Amino acid sequence: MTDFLNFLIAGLTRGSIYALIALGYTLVYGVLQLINFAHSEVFMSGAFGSLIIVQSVIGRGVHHLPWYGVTGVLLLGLTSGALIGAIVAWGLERVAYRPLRKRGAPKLAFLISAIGMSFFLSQLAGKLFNRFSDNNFPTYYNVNKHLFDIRGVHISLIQTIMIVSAVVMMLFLDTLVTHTKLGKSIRGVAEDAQTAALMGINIDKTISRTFIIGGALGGAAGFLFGSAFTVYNTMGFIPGVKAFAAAVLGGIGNIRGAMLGGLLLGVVESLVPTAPWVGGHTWIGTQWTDVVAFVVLVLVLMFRPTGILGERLGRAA
Amino acid sequence: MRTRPLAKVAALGVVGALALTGCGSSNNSSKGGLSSGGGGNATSYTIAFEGPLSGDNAQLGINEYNGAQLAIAEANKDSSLGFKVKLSKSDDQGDPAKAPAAAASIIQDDTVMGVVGPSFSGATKAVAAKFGAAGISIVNPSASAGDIQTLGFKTWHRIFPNDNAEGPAGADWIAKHAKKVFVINDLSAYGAGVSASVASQLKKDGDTVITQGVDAKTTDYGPISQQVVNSGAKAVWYGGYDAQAALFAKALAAAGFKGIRISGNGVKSSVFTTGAGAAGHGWYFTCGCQDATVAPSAKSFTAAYTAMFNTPPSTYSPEAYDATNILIQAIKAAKAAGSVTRSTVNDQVNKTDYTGITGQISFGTDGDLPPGKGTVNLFIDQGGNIKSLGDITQAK
Amino acid sequence: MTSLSQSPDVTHPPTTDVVYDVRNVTLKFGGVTSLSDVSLHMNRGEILAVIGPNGAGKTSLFNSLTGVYTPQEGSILLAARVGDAQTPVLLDRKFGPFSLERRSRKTHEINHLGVARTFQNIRLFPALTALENVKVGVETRQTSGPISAMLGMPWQRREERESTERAYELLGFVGLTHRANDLAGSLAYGEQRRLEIARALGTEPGVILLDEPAAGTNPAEKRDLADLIRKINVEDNISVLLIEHDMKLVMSIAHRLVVLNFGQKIAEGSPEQIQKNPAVIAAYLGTTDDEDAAAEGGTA
Amino acid sequence: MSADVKTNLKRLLACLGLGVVLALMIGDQEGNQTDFGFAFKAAVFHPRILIFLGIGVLLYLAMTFRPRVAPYLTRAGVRPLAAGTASVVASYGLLNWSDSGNLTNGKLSTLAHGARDTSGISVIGRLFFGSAVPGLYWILFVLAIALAAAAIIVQKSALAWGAAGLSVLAGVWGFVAHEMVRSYLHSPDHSTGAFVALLGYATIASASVTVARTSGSEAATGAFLDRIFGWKPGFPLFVIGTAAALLGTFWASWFSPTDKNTSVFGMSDLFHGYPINGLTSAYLGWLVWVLLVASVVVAGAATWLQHKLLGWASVLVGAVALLISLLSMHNFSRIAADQKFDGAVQAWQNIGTGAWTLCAAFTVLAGAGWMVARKPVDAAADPVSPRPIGSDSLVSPGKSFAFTQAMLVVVLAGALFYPPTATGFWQTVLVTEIGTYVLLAVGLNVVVGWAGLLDLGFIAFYAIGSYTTAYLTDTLPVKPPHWLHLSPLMAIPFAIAICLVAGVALGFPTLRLRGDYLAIVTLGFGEIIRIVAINAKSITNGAQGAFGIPQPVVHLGPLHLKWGQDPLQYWYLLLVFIIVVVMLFRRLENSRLGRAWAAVREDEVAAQATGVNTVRVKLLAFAIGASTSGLAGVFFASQIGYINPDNFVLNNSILVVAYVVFGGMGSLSGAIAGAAVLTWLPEFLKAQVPAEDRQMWIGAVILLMMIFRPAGLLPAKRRAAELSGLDKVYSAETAAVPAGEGM
Repeated sequence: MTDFLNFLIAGLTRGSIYALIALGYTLVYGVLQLINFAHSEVFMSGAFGSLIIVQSVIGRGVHHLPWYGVTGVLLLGLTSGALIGAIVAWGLERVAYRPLRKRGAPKLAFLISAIGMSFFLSQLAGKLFNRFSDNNFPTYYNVNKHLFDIRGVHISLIQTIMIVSAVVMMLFLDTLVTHTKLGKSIRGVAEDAQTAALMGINIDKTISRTFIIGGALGGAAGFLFGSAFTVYNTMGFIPGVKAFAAAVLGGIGNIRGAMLGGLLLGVVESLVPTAPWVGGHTWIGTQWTDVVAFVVLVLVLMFRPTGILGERLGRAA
Repeated sequence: MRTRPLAKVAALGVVGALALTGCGSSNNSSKGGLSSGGGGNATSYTIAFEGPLSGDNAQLGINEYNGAQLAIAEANKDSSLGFKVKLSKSDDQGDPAKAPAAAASIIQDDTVMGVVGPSFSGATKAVAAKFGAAGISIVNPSASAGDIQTLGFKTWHRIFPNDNAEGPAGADWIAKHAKKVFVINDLSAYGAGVSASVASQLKKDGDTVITQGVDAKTTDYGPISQQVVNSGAKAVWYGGYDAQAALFAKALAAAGFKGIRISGNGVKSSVFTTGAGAAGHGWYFTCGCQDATVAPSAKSFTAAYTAMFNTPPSTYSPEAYDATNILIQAIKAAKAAGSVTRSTVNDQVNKTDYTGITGQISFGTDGDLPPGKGTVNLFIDQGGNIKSLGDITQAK
Repeated sequence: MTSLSQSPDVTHPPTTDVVYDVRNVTLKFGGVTSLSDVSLHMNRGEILAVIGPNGAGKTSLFNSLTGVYTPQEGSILLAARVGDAQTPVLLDRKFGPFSLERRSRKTHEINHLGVARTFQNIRLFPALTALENVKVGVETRQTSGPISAMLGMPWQRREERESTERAYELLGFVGLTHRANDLAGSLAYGEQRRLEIARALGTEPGVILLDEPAAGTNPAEKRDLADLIRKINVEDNISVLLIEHDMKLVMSIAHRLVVLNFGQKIAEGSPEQIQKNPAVIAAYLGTTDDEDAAAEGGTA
Repeated sequence: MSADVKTNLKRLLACLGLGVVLALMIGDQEGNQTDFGFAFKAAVFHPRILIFLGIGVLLYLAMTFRPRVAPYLTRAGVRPLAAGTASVVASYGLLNWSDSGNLTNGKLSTLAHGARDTSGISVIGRLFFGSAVPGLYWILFVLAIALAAAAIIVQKSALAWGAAGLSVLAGVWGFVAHEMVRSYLHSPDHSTGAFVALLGYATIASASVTVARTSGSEAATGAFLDRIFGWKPGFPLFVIGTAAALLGTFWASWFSPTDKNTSVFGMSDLFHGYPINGLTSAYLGWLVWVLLVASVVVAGAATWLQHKLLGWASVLVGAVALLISLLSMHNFSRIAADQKFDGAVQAWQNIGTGAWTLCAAFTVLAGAGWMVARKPVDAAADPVSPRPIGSDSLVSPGKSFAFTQAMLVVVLAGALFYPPTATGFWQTVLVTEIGTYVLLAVGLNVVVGWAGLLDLGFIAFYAIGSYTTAYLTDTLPVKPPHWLHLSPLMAIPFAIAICLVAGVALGFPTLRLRGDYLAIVTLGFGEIIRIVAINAKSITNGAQGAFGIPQPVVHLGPLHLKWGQDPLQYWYLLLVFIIVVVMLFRRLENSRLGRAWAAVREDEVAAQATGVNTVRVKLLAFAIGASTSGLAGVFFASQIGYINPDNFVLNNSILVVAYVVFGGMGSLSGAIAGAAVLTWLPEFLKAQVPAEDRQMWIGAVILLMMIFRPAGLLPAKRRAAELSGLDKVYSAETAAVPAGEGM
């Protein structure tokens, strides 16, 4: 049981990152019915942006901050990551999506322009930043400090931070979409862009703002990811693919579905290959992690072709 | 009797063509002319580097290219050499499918006398036969697969102990300290290869071995670390490269693993020590190379490298430096023996007996270090510095 | 163990002159009932019109008849062409005595049984030419496979030629020969309607389902359309099931009418009978004759 | 008015932003570990940023004043002028002018720097390279285009004639100067710079002549081309072929570029006294001239008179001339190889550009005849015959059709006879990168372009094909039964069959999923295959891969072919594969299945209602696409001899999709062009930008392409009609999933 809980927590940590990124995919899919392939680069930009901003504000030499310092770093990191992510996502929409929308390009053209943008951004970041061999957040605080340690079940500081901030941001987004005017227009565009336009909703603005919101979440996720692990120019690719899978798993276009899909995928990746309940590290083996993840995805889609919670932004659950 | 124009011209040969260019510029002023590169007495030869200079593994290629650049720069400062050396680079992205094109661009350049690289075993297997057909000597600084020497490549050489030598040595050492070992590899050709030889030797030594793989693109090593802790293993071996190992080290520390942590040559670098920070302290590394803090030549190498590239030498930089120097020495020897062609250079490389910063190097008939040559040393990350513990068979 | 039963769940007496025999069909979407206990039959050779106000379930009925939707209850039997045995549209996967799951025959299977249809909002293949649109229909009855196509086998060439000839015939039949090589998307609205009918005819149907064929056409085009429907019915001996809002058109060509309201059948009979039926007048004729039927059907 | 100011301000800011991005993109690898922000400082605070901001401002001005310039832009001559300018700039700035290993790079600036002081080169050449006026060639170029532009603006024919003269002068001078360097350096030279510059200048000259002859009228380049190619079908090919033939015989070298640049005139002397056979001896002596004159005359007569029989005669003469040429070339090059002449070890080596150019010319001349011979009777007389609406020929088979045919012939001649004149590097790239991916893109085009299914795991079938080959050639740990020991080419049917099965196996459970769901599932499938290849060590040898896959051999009666290390051999094998696949697929596209694919892609519900079995049709698309990929896999495995799971990463799957869309979805020529351009580009960029930056530039190119030409490089005519993409309203039938559909 202890093992099980420990793996579960590890899975939830991983899953909350997936969920945060998946939200960006889902939001954009909701309004445009397109996979935003460059979203992983928004995530990466958030990580680099927050790394540079936090370091230049706080400096590299500082270690072991007191609790209020930690809070400060967190807030600064999250906001700067979100800010950079939002800016990049906004630019992305302006450059890689809007011109195509205006030309009525086929759906795949969007995918490819996003892929082009993704190559471009990740390699530009590589050119500009990847020579920082030390692309890690300085140890402002011991991220791995065990916050709780109950009979062998332990939750570290960074796990707490990741799960809590992910949940908070998801709740925030859910409220935003269901209860605000902006949320209403997003849902309106998602349901039927033409009707929404007739109702006086500015489609361009709504799409732009959707990107900004998704970008902010992705950027914040970038900071969390970067401070937990590391920062590099292609860091977005794998989490991006997984988050895309998570969004589909939960029902793409569905906000709660993205949250559910992300967490579920993280937990599956952590639990199934390691299988703590059979006490065996040799059950499936971690080398099959990705296979397990994709097989679960295929199985779910075979029985629920539109994901666990179904499609449609705003029609959650 | 009529002359036979074809035979006449044929007699000129390739060397003649080179000489023609040389002649053309001999009456030129010093300010330029087409053949200034090769004009006058200062003949110039090219050594080519093939490795990943872009893509996911570019850092490794850049480490090696820098090492080679340093060797070239030092050689060109040495006026006693009697010729100049140029370094050309060819990017194969570490991808066997892209290697043939990279190799072709090297082969078609007549001035290339030897190749440093390819960095990866896969790329090496894809192109070594091509280089062999062209007669160009290959000196391999980092392709460590244990089977390359058996594949019959004519001009291939390797300057460090391969996975089959390094792995078992590490395994024997681990077996002295732990009876249950967790062996993790990164599913790359290198990581999987060296881990497999570690695991099989451990089993021979009577240890319980748990093998798992974690894709090299993973960043979250939480679950696998948890698994290591849960398994009750007393030691963990990681087969893979430095950046991932640093992430793993951090996750392992977070999960509270207290046993022995050890890895191979791919991890022994500043990328690991800075990336892992405190979590990396106490990690062991096996490496078929000398201790850079003891050998004086290695010390000056580190200093020169840092000065030139503004970053300390990293994984495989010293090996590339040595490989380049071996080729330069071979060209020198070939020149002394009469003619510098691809085949004479290769002959000289075969005869190499060279003491470099990674050790004393000579080649067996299969191109690998002769059996018994090349000691595997044990290193440790001591407070962020990599320190040698000496020959692994003697180490505690 | 699991088997697809070929027999209907409710046994019917064989009726040879009936094309569609629909019994007690109920179709629900989540909580919304789209069709409720609808029964109707369609005789061979007749023009049967289904009318009803918006949201009455007309298109849902069409979609149930063609296998797009699977009604939860009831049965649908089909014998589209002359001499066909009655075939159930709805199948139940049975496990012993238990009915596990109900599914409809696939749309294309039903089409192969001799049912062709058009759509309320025209659904052509806009990037194919008019000719190719019809050929797609014609060719669903052909047999040559991809390999013979790649190798250009003689029988494949013959089939290709036949489909072209047949498609030209059909285009001539609906009066579109001159637009044969124009992209379907570039045709005028009325032309697109006719092309859709030609495409449907290409599949050699015994019954054709027309979903509001007159929507958005002008009076002259309506007249042509009425002629065309009659021609299909008489010359080709094809039964026609028609959804239409234009009462004048319906009354002038339909042999019989079925009236739906709120998913229920409220009346059935000849045009004269329907016009006099008080329930119909109350529910439908008195209210509206709205052309805009966008909300009808599936989204209800 | 304020809104206007706001738009302008926005535009200016965007342009300046673009300038900053350019500044970040161009330059050294920046960034330093200890000093954060170094990268930005180096890129942004350095004075050079002013240049990039200046570019931004220029762009802003261009956009703002576009309406005023626009009327001039439609004038006659503008487009060819732009095209010519672009090619000259590319030639001067990017292309190689020499392959000499003694130069740090072969670009014009480097060459000119050395050549202008080299006394061994005649003063005429040195002048061009700038011995008197540094950078003279740039000055000439700027003058020429300035004159041409002025002529277009003020419509003075004198200026136009001046521009034409100047560009002819600059082009020819450059060409001659390059020839001088080439003969001086005496090293193998495969550079294309001088030739491209000549072509560019020719285009500028023709633009100027057009200006001089017309007065300000609107130009419609497309119509103009149609008129030229439709006037007398095949005639332009005759002109091209004749020019190539003259170039090949009178200018280019025929033999042994290193040691003796022998033109065709010297060949007879060179081989005198050697055991060349009678045909070759006749060929080198006089036959070549006879063949040349005969094929030119017959083709000219056929195309001028549009005589069908003459057309067939021209095909025959061209083919015979080609055959004789190839036989003779083989003979004399084998003799030379026997003599170890210039390092040659086998036949076909050391043959110069001239002989190959002549071969290409014969092909083009035969093609001209073929166009005449196969000209449709008279389309107008037969109104009932359907016109094929293939990907490339929507419009009537008149003018554009002639253009397409002519292009086809030229491309074929180029594909056959250009590669032997290229460097070993480019030959290898052509085989390992371009050709292989062209085959993959053609296969994926079936799935993505025709059936409209997004497949992000296409590379999995490539892997399956490769591993099947490895298995059947006994290079995997798991051994095939003895009787199944095959040579690689024999593995093709097996690989195709297995990929068909795999395609169906992937498709069957997943095809009920729509677009993006299918995308992620196929992506997952691709990853699963790769991971299985890594982890199933006892079957696939894991990450170490399979080594020693033998090279293809063919033993067919008296025919014994064995492939070795030479990339050219593989190129011709691959070319056969590509041509066969393309021909089969072209038929398929216009067949019943091709139309069914289009129907499913356009409107699945309507297709079902029309009786199309959509599942079967989609499965066929998957299976056919997969088997093409499997074929590519067989080729790849036996060509490279070594495979490991690294070859089959997700990124490659994504790239193939990008190739197809970049080229133009649903268009065979588009898929080929897209794959060719995007696999050529990174290799070309090797010489232009730092290796690390290549992918960034490719990303930018893809992005720009999609922004400005979303339908792709050579869009399918069928697809072009769908450009209303997003506005398509999905009706209730697709959107709503009824309660009973949950399964």
